[in-house]
Amino acid sequence: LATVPTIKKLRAYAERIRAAELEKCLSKMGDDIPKKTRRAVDDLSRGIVNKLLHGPLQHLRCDGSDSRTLNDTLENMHALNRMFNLEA
Amino acid sequence: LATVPTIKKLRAYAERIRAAELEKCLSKMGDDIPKKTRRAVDDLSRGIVNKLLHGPLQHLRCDGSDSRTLNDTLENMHALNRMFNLEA
Amino acid sequence: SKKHELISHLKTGKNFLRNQEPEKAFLEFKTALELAKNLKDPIEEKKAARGLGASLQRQGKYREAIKYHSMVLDISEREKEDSGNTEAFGAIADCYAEIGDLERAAKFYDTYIARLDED
Amino acid sequence: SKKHELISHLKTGKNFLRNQEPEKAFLEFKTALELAKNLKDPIEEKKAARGLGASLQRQGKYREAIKYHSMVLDISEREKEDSGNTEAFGAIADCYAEIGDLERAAKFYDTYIARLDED
Repeated sequence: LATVPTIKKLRAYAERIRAAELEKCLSKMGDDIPKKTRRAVDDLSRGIVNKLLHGPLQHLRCDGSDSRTLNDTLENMHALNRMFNLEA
Repeated sequence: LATVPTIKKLRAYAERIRAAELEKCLSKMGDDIPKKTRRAVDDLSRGIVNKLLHGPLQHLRCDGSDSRTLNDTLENMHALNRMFNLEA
Repeated sequence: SKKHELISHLKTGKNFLRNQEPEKAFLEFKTALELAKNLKDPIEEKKAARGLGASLQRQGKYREAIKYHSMVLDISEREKEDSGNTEAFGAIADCYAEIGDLERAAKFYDTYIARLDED
Repeated sequence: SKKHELISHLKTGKNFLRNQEPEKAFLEFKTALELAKNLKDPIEEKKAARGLGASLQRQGKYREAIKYHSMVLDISEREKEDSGNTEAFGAIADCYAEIGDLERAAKFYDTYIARLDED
């Protein structure tokens, strides 16, 4: 449960980056972007973000489904807070 | 210098994800993708990866340009190795 | 056409969200949701529901937002087509975190995280 | 046209790289580099140089790869247009890391990392 705020902030952080880059991409592509293209680009941006976040977020999971100790999880959390500046 | 292998592996890890998602995206967009679109999509994929990696990699920099101690840097490195499974 | 009208409301809703006008966005998505239901278009119905959830979140109305994000999950269940679910699990968790229900937040984040690796 | 031919060699080179045939990729990029030079097309010239660097890296020829990745930086310098530089700094660092020159690797990674936040 202690890791919930970090998960939330890391998600928000990544979403800001995704939205900004997607916006830039669409504006470069001009008007009349075909629907198929629009959707493929959206999937691309989500796919990259989701797959990159998967590793770190898995190490913050709180369901005790594996042998990791609470201590390890908290250490991972502190490292992520530090590295992504999530406490600001 | 101790962090060089981690930087290299994290870069390679992210590049695999980027290349796979980009491939999927381009195949969804069909043939005859306009050059402008092709380039915008490539920039999008690099933009997201680069901006997401910026935080963690900055915490592995080895130039001693700030007050972080070597110890902190090594801790960040271990956390990244663990969270992205980079030691496998 | 009605379909055209639907797409246009979704688009306007997104623009309002982007421009920090969540109340106006809510109205657009609400209209879009009705149109999508009438047209029996589940994909656009999910987009409208997600938009409604996001609009309410921006207004701090987290409990109501959960209702609409959950609607995405219900539509997926009904249609046996789960696009948008990962995002919905994450958004519901965010809302529970905001209202201090960390137990439920953690549960939804777990489902969200387990799905991040899928397509 | 010559431009068409150039684009086609770049594309074939990329496909060879993807299919794990770096020797064949190298030949395509080599041709592309010559064409790009003749056409005075610095953007495509950089793509060819980057492709040559990547092809050599895949063959474990790291010192030669560094030469071509550095060529990207030189072209940028010459043209006052720095697209592709971030990637080049990263790739050069990767090569130095492979040959055990950690000092130089760290130096190039530092420049690479400092640029990640830019557009």
